Amino acid sequence: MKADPRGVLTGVYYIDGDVAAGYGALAAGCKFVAGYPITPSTEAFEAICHRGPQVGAVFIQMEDELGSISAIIGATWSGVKTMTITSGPGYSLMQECIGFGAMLETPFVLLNIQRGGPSTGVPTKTGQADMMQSRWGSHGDYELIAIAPESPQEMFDYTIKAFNLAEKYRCPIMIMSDECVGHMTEKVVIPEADKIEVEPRRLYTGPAEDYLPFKPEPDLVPKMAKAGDGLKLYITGQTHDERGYPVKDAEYKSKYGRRLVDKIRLNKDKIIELKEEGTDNADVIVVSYGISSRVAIKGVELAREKGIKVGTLRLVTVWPFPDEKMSELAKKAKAFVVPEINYGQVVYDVARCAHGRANVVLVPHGGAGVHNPNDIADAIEMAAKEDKKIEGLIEFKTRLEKSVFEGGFKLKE
Amino acid sequence: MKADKAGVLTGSHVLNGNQACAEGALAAGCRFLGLYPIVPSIEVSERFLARAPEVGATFIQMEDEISALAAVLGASWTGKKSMTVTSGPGLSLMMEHLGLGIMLETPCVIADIQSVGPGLGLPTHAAQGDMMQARWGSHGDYEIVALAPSSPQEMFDFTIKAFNFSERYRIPVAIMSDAYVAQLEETVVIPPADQINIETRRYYEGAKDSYLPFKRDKDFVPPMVDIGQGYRFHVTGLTHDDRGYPIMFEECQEYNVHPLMWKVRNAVDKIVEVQETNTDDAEVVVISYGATSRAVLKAIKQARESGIKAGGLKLVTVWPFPEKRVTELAKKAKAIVVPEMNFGQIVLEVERNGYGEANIFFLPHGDKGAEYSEDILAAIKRASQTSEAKSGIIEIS
Amino acid sequence: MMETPKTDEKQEIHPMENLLRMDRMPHIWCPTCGIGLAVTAFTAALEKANIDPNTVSIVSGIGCTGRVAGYVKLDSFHTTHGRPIAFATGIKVASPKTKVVVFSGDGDLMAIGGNHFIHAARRNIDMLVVCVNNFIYAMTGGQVAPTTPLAAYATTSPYGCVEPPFNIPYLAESSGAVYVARWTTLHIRRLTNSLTEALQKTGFSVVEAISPCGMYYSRINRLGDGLDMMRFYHDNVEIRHGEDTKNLDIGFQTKIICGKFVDRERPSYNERYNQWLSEVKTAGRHSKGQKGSKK
Amino acid sequence: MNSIIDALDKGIEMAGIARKRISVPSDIPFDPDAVKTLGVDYFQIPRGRAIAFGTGLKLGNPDLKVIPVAGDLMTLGGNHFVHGSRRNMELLVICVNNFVYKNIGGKPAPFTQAVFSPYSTFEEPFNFPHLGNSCGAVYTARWTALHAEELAASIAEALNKRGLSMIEVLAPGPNYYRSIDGIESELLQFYFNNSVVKNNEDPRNVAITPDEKIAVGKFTDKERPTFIDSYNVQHSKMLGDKFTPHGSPPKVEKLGGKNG
Repeated sequence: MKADPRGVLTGVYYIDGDVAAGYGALAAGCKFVAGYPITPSTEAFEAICHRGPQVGAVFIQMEDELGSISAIIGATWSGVKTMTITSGPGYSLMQECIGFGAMLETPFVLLNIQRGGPSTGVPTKTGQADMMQSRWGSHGDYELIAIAPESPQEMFDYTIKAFNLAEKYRCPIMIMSDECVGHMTEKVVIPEADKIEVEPRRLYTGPAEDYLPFKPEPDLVPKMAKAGDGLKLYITGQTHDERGYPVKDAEYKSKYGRRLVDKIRLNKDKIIELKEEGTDNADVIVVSYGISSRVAIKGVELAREKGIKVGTLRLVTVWPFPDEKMSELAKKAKAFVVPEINYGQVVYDVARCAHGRANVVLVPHGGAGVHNPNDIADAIEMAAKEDKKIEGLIEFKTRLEKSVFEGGFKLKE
Repeated sequence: MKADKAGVLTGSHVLNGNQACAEGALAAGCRFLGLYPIVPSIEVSERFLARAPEVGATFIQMEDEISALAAVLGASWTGKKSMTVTSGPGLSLMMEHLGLGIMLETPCVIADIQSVGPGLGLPTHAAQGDMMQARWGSHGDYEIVALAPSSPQEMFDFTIKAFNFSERYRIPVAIMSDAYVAQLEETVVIPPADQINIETRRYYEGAKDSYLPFKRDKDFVPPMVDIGQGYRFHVTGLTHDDRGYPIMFEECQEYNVHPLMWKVRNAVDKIVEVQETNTDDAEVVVISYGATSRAVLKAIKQARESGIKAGGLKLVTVWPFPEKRVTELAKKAKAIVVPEMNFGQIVLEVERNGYGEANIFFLPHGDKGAEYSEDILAAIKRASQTSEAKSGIIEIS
Repeated sequence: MMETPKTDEKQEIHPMENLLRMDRMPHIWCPTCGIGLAVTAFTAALEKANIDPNTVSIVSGIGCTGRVAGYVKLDSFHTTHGRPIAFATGIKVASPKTKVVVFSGDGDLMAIGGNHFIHAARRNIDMLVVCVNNFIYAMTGGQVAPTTPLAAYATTSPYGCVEPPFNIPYLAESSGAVYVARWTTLHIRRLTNSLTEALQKTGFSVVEAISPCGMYYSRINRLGDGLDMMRFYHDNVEIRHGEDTKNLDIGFQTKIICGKFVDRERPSYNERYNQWLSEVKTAGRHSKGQKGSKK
Repeated sequence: MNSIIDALDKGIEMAGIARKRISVPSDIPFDPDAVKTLGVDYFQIPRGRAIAFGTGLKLGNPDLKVIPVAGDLMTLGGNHFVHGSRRNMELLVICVNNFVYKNIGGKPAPFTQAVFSPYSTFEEPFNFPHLGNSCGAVYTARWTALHAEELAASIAEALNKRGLSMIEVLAPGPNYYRSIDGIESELLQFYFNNSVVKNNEDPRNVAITPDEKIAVGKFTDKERPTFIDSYNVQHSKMLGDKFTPHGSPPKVEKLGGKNG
């Protein structure tokens, strides 16, 4: 299906990533946005407050993030496409309802503009430390999809993609962006509406009596319904059967709860999007995502100048994780270098899939800034020189760490 | 230091896991409980409340889990050891304040009685689906200590351990129990107070005007003070310097947050604890924790009887993960079996630390909850019979 | 009570130096902001009420006013968004002798923290809540707040606010607060007096301090700078002590009623708790819990 | 089927609203059969989020009539309640009050040894009608679960109000947040016997105190623009033709059968 031209602001713009995501949502047909102001994501919500009423989308600023996410799940069940926008602390508050959304197989998009953490941390500066949280943050077993854009243009494009994936797999989609991308102003091209593919909701159309809200189609995704159609929906966040009725026995957990994870795991190949360059004969492969992948470009260049064979693998979708691809690469390459703006998160999954065949080097960064490309280049060089197999993560000591802890560094008053 | 007699109910009692947890907390010197009732953790609060008047402990039932943990953090700064107790949905709500606890380096204990999730799940059925959440559920980087008891006795013992870790490293510590252990009634032996070792809070003892709330010692743990002593300190959830004043640039972020990792990562050898059964000559090692390790013991015994060299590794501390020991075992054994009451969480850590040295079999949540020793036995048999090396996790349906 | 700081005679000393963290000055607040005035009133009240500052804990949330804890030289906690009351509840219940003050903004206390506000009022936790109301989320750049008057502009209400604002005194009274007053930061002496009274009161006391926000609220709504707002307060504030709280709605640039509205007695949480404690101790109810019984 | 669901059934019938237009988000588990009989769409949502979830339902599809049934004494959801009232979101909130009061009308209640009383017994609960009224709810009422007729009539009346209506239903039970099936009938009967109808009483005076009988009845009935009204008016004013008002104007429906 093509996008509704009403929501598509065709043209060439010079806007920041937050605004681009807001425009992307409206282009994808999002009709309801509930948000709560939190730096650095507020611009995206503001863009929707400004444009939304002109294109038939409703917005509401709820009393807190718990309210925002509950409201968008409610609105999704009333039949519209929805999104909420937040950052670290708000994301933590939303965790209960993310699991709830996954349990109800509710399609919605959550835009998380990551900032420095933990706790209040550094609200105005960047971080990538919510990546594992997006995978594991809610209690119980569930799987969802997380996308990490690296530019304002991608913020626009991948927001649309996120809406499409949400509808396709009936699950919450996380756009795990960060402050750098969110506040980065670049050229964004918004195409004509008929060039934008939009996934319509998989609505049930059969007779009302026969509707089973959780009866899977062959791809394990059930058809969706909406309130007000006389289907007498019984939807519960408890473990439920195909009718949606709560079940009391543990056996149903394996019977019905299982599908929640399987519908993503078994459709993995269709979901995963990677950008790979020069990995075929590389000694060292730089695995990165989001803003770190842009910073890594320079680091890779520097390393290549030194004659090191470096390949890059960019995780556009971070979750589900490309296990098989990573294992395959581990057989070919000597080492993986993983720069991320945290003290080790996605790198654990890289190490897991390496199965001891390749060394794994983490280039950490605590947040509030991005990597120094020289650190990445040095890490690549170090990894290329190392011929032994080393167990455990190798944590690269960055220039920042050395200057803070070893260089007699004094914090300014 | 030894435990305060007032909280120790010395003797042998028949208690369920929840009640044992409350007794453990009181014995450890916990004097404040911030709670919000949620099945299946209610008996912890009930027991604590019933015993509070005679022990001299306080409690408050807050309006939700968010405020329950917030109150616990506040209470901890008054000098009282504090805890809260919850289950999955509540733990999800607590995630923001877990981060605050990390950032303010506030000792406290969170007991999570896991039930089936996600969403509302099956509130009365046991599961182990929050294991990764404890480690990764709050935004930003942090390290946590999480203990997984498998019996009421361990609920008692590990709760004391949890308080000791939290005081030692100034971090929130999670007790990751489950509905099965929580409801299980067994004999719990509570030793006399003078046989219980208690870690006291590490107080600052210098001059009042030179107190820096986040000045770290060699272990990266800053000494603490209580409120109302005239220190008039400031602490903030923002990235801060030694004085506790917010400074928001990248050097300070590094200065503030990296040591939060180090204080746990560097102490891994002191924190990590495992219990091993027949691992010396084992060809198949079963790695488990919490309620599942009960069924594992039974299965190992049966496997040995049928001639399979099976052994077990029980994780007392799930976080930090006993990486070295798992790698050693992977090198020795032919296969590792990981039964969990979820759809694959800790098995990922086992896979990471196995380095492809052994086949890894994963036995997910079954129909029988925690009592599935037969399935484990079958998995052990299959693992011992698979001779070719396979990469990745082999899931047993 | 308080030590006089030893200083060089030539050096000028801030009169509140022993209650402020001078090493953190200058503060982050914009010129013409009223939060500083509220802090001055609070520190003056603390001296006036004759309370030992060592026994006072101050808890703030997130936002411009949330930074107050960082500038006041008391045991001070800067916590998470919306949760200072919950954090302070923990302090008060665990350490009843501590005087607890929550100093935060309208967005923090009334929006995300609304639940803790009403519940703490219901429980009548003994604390003073100072709510600086500037009608907007200023720290994040001017978003609509639950106190933003109808039709006022904010960045997330670019076409005018569509939600009626909270009447904070009415909400506080209906949920059980024992002391409720409202002043603007122009009424610095009256505000100080109210804060002094509230500090001496046992129970949940709320003082709303309406403050100009020159950077966002006034700018977005073209109301001039802070001084213009002060003039507006001067011309449009009506002082009516004891006014029925339901008449205290604030519209966009309409009359603001200030004064002390509620001053009553209710048993505080700690009093009720202690009463319960003595009851169960005499009744021996606690022995019941020692059985390993299931429900 | 318990009395609250019964009253809902009757109330919807009396209000004459097509059942398919009604959605009931609740943190209290309803029996599937009861929902089938009611003929509405039902959502069991996380504790405390009924009103926030309902807000989304209503804004997503303004034609829906949303009845959040909030259990748990609105502890977790208190914030959504006060903000929903302030916004005047078009919802009918049924607040199930399962507090176990020690004394009513000067007499001790028969069931005070709650296994785990919702609030530790020394706490006081809210005066919900007053709280709702102070935040701007357009309709507040209180009944015990045994006031079947009155409760149903209140529901019917409130369903035709525009704005946030709140009906507090006293339904004490020892089962804290589990099910509204666990109503302790002896205690409920005691509440019923010790209640007195005080329609149009100032909500300020209807707090449940140990010494007085429980005031029940309708306390608030006023008109205020709803959130959607204000949203449409304000945006039409500012944007003119560029803005399409959200939702259709209210229409009166004919009395419908169970399945609309």
